[in-house]
Amino acid sequence: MSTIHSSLPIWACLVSLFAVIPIVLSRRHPNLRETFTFLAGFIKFGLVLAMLPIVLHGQTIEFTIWRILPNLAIEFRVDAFGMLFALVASSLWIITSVYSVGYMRSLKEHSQTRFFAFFAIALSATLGVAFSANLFTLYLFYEMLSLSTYPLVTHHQDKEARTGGRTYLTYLMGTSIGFVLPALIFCYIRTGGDMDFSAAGFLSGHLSGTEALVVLLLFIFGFAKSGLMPFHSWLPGAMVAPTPVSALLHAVAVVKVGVFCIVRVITGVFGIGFLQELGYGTIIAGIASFTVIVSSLIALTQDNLKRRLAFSTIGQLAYITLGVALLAPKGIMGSMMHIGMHAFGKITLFFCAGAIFVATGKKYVSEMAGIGKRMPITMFAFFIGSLSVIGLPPTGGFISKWYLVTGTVEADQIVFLIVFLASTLLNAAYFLPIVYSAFFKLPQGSQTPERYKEGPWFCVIPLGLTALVTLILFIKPQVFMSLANLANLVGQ
Amino acid sequence: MDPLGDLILARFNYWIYVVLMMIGLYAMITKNNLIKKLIGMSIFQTAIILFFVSTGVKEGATIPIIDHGEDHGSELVEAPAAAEHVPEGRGFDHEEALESDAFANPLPHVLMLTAIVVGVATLGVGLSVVQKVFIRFQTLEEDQILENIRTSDG
Amino acid sequence: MIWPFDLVILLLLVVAAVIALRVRDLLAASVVFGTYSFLICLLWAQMEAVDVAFTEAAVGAGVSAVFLVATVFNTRRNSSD
Amino acid sequence: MKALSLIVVLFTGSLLLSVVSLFPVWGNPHSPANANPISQFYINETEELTGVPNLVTAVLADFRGFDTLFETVVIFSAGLAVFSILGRPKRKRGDEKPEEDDPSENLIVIQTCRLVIPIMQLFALYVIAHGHHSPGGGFQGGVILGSSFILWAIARNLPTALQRLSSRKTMILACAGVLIYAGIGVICQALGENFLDYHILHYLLPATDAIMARSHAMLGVEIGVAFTVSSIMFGLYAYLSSQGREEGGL
Amino acid sequence: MADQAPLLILLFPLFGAVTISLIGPWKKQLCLPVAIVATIGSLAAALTAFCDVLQVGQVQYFLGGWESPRGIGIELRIDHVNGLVAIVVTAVALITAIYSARRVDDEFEGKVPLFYALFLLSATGLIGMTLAGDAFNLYVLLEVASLTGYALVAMGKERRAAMSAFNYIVMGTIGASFYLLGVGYLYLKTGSLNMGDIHQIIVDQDLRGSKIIQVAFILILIGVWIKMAFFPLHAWLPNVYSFAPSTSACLMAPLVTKVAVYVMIRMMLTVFGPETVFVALPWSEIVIWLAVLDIVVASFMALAQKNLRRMLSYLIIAEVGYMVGGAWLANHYGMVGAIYHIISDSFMTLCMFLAAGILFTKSDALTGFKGMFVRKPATMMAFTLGAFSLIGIPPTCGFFSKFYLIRGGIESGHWEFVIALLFSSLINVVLFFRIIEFAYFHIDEKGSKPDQTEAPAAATPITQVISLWTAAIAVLLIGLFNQPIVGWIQTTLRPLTIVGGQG
Repeated sequence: MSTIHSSLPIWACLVSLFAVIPIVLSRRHPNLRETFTFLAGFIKFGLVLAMLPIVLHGQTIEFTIWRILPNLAIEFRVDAFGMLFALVASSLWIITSVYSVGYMRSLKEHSQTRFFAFFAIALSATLGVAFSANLFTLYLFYEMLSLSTYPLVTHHQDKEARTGGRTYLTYLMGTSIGFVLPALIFCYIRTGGDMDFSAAGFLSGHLSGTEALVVLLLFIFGFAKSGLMPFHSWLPGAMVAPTPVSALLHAVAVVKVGVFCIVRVITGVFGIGFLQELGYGTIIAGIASFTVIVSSLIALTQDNLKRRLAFSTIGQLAYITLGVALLAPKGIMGSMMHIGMHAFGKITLFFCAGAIFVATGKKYVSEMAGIGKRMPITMFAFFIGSLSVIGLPPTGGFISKWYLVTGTVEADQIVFLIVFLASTLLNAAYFLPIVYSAFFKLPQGSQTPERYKEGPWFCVIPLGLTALVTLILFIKPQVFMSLANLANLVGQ
Repeated sequence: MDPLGDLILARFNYWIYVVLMMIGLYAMITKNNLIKKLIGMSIFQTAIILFFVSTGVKEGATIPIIDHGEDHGSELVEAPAAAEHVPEGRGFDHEEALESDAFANPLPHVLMLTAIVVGVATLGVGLSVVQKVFIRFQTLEEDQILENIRTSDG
Repeated sequence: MIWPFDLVILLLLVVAAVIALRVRDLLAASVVFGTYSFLICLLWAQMEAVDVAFTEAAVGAGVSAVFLVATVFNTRRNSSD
Repeated sequence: MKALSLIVVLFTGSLLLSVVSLFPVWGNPHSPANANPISQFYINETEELTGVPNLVTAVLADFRGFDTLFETVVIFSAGLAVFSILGRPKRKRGDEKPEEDDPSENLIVIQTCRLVIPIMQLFALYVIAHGHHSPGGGFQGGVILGSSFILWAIARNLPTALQRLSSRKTMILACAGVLIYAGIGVICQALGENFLDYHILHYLLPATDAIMARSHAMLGVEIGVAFTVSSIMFGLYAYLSSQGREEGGL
Repeated sequence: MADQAPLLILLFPLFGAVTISLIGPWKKQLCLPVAIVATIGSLAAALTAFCDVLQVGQVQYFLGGWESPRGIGIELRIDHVNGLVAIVVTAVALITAIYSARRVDDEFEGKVPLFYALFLLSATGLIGMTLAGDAFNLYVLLEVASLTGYALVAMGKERRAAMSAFNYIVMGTIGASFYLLGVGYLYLKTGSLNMGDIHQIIVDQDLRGSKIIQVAFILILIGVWIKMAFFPLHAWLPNVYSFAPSTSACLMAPLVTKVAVYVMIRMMLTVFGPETVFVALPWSEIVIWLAVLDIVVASFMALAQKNLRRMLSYLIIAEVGYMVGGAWLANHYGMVGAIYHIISDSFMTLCMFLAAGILFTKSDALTGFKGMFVRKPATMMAFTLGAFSLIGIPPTCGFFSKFYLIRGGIESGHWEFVIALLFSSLINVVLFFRIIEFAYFHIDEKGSKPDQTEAPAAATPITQVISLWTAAIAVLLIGLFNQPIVGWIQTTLRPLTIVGGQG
């Protein structure tokens, strides 16, 4: 397959970074400021779309920014998988910013300028991760993302936010410096600087068995954004953030970046073949499935809606890791698609949670009986989102889950098939009751259903949109599927 | 000469220099009075100077000033003679003495001139700081000063 | 013949150093330090290091001692050790 | 604490003593230090190259002139250091009048000083000037010169001496010394040679060849050194004896 | 004039100092311009000299033209490494001079000319230490730097400044004397003072095994370790840097320890030679363990501090551990990392101390950081950048020095060193995010409006902002351009047979 050299990716990455300047400058005029945000968002999305056809033709776009170390450069390469992720992230950014405008304004949040500025920075970091061509570049943007999301997580700047922020940084920085950095340098020494992701895996043949195992574990746990247990508890901790941020964290940027990195590590750093001959796939799969089950069980016990969503996210992320760890084409395809599918499903759910909070100020599941009468659109969207996360038709979640399951069969590891099915049941168990009680129960105390009152339109439109997309993705998953397919073909 | 004598007497300067240095160092570390510390410092430095100068000494050589009284040649004749004075068993070989054996090695002297001046400069600065400390704390005893600081800073 | 002289001075040096550090009267200490410098200056004169001896006589035995005395006058004369 | 430091000291001492037995015997003319071509060179060639019989002066002011320059700078910075540490706002001009009839003043002492000081200063100048041929040079002479003022300050009182050589004059003289020394070096540079390469100076000095140029230049730098050393020595005394008040004194 | 450049690096500040002390008492307002001109000239000369080095490899400047026989005169010797270090020293001096503009008046009222003179002389000494090619000349310059340093510290208004200055004098003199003694032992055995010459003699006469040489090496090491405050000889440093006037601290804290480290490396490489240090002597294990100990202990101490500058001082000690450890790894990349860290750490420390000076004029208790992002955003951003560099976040220079050091550690199999490095960077994360939290939170208590977040810097003199940001940007650039820098360092290191993997 051929490669094209073009500066498109770097622009796609930087546009939101540059957007920071006008955003800060226009801090006194909120409308103007938001306009800049949307402008940047659309330009970004446009640039990504512009690259889509090229990638679909099986070509990759490369661009070298800076030769930073001996035969190692900060370098961008847009391949199918990166494209998939970039597509999800950049499209969801627009929707999220629409949503956050409504959310922040209706709650009269303070220092919104800072919020939007760092939001933009976080996005460019995300695209940087998506497009990075080698492990070093990946690490660079990974750190950038951790740091730029810190002010978002601690946006409220109160005690709760501080503790949340502490856990957030302790986990993310701690793991990335403590685990990833040494592994990175070790790889650099062993390969003499060649760190470009390749289907064969640039580490294959450079490491002995035990070394490979150590490095692999360092990476898997080092990219703690993926929320693998036992390095998951930053995610519930980060729940103190305003809902748009949680949406961004869970659906768009952070956690997805984590799993993205892990998929990269498995497919690009070690390479399927290398891992297969080492036979370490099952180890990771074991860790992942443990996470899946435990997190789902915890989610059952959570009353705070956002925390419940958080734990469900942890489980879903573990799906993705698990799927890749199967080292079977179908499974990998499933994982890649699941990044996209889950993104839309989960962001819908978060938007709904936020909308409920904005409209009613309710945070806890137990309070939400009968709320469906009050805000039907929101709750219907919630229903769709939960279907997608559970993995039932007619939603996109079903497709990716299907591939994951077939992956287990392909790798004939029935154990993990059971894991998937069990967790599906659990998902249903902690989502559907919410929907049921929302529509078919009366709020405690009052006999009459509350009267119709939706959240602000700025909130409702986005969640409707994402819910719609989730449905569409069931009928037309072609884009994701073909991208994942491409990425997979390269993998073979 | 017996080995002990060879070890002690033949290198007596070096022994003494080590002793002086230990005295000075010990004083610098343990003395409680700041001025005493500085005196110890000076002794420490002079010990090192002693060491340097000792490296430049030549048995039976004269001061490193070329005398104009007689012409240079006579020095040449005299120099070996000077070197002959060396008592037996002084422990170094008597190959033909060079002309330069007539004069002490000037280089260590030069270096030590510098070292002495540096020493007095350091002493001066040290003493001025001591006076500053006295102005601030009204004492020169280290333990009292530290006590004072501890009490004032809580 | 020169050897005894040499040894004597060296031993005296040690004695002088110890005294300078032992006496509790700082003024006395300064003076003894001057003596010490003068002894070492003799030693150097004997080692054919005339310039060094000269400098030591002027700087060590002279100025340093004066500086010490000046400081002692401006501070305390007695020391705890 | 004491025990620990004793251990440290003893350790150092034993470290140093451990190799004493390996030292060349004291006074061995063929020890590496003495037999090294460099010291041989100094002894054998100096006079031909510089025309200065006092090897120490020659090496000090010419071969290792750079050391000596910074040695002067050390003195200079020591002076600056003491002024900056002890210096405090001066009192008004009027107060600096010397109390002529100070009962504490002893006539005999004063008269003796009147006698001695000129001789000291004369001797100091001799030491500086004759450093080429006899022991001595800028430092020794400078110190003596400075101590002559110190003597005056001790005999009378500080303000009287400060009238002769105020702290500001001290500063100027010290700077002048460094400037003379470094200036000679810079002149050599200006004439196209390396810093402190005196021989080139015979273009400037009338009736001298390269060798004599070196000799004269050395005299020049010695004088520079003397300036700095003498003034700073007195300045140090002035500040140390009065805690920077520049009055009263011992 | 280019061939005179090596000397001019020294002469500019020297003459600047003399000029200032001449005209200072009469024209106070001329002091700063003179100081800045002198440092600029020095920097220019350093750059010129470095360009020469790039062409010819190594520049030697023979004072008084005494070129042969070798070691008869004094020589300045510039290779790629100390060319870079000289540039760093002059640059730091320049930045600090700019920073000092609006500060000196209240920090040293009545003594401004003296301060600038001492400042320049101190710079002269430090530059000379990096350039000197003669062991004894290095001692003299070391004393110049030390004496001026004592004064710069003792000028502090803090009550305890005087006492810490006194301890500094005692420790500093012990260190310098030990160095001198080591030089004396070298002279006793080799009869020469010229660094290159000594090395030649050691190699020719095969004195590597000689106990006298080993003792000389130990003495010199102890001397420079005291000067660089290497564990366990570090006790003097924290007091000195936390009680010194901020302007003095800004000059000394970045430079003194680093220059001492460079002197150690110079001694290891060009005087004793790696074949002596790493092959003939069995100490590298011990030294590396000392370095590990240093890093760990210093990091913990830093964690315990409540004042900013004190905390930074302990960080400096930890960084010294990095460099010593890296240099002793007996590995090419370890050495590269150590030298590169000299450069990067100078600017990091400078950045931090400048920020500390701007943020706090009186007490620098960490609690004073509350809401600092609102009050001085520009300064805090620069501070954060420096903090990131100390933590080691790409692409700041701190990351790359860690990168090379860790690489050296892994290649030479010294995992304890690698772990210590990572540990200390984790500690730094804690340290600095604790501060950043302080500075970032505690806004809501005051119920501040959103737009207050972008309040302008509260009356920080422009000169200080400029100097601070120059340092901060330097931190970034050194990181981005680490390739050429490391390349230059390697051109000097390659010919030397440092045991581990050749770059």
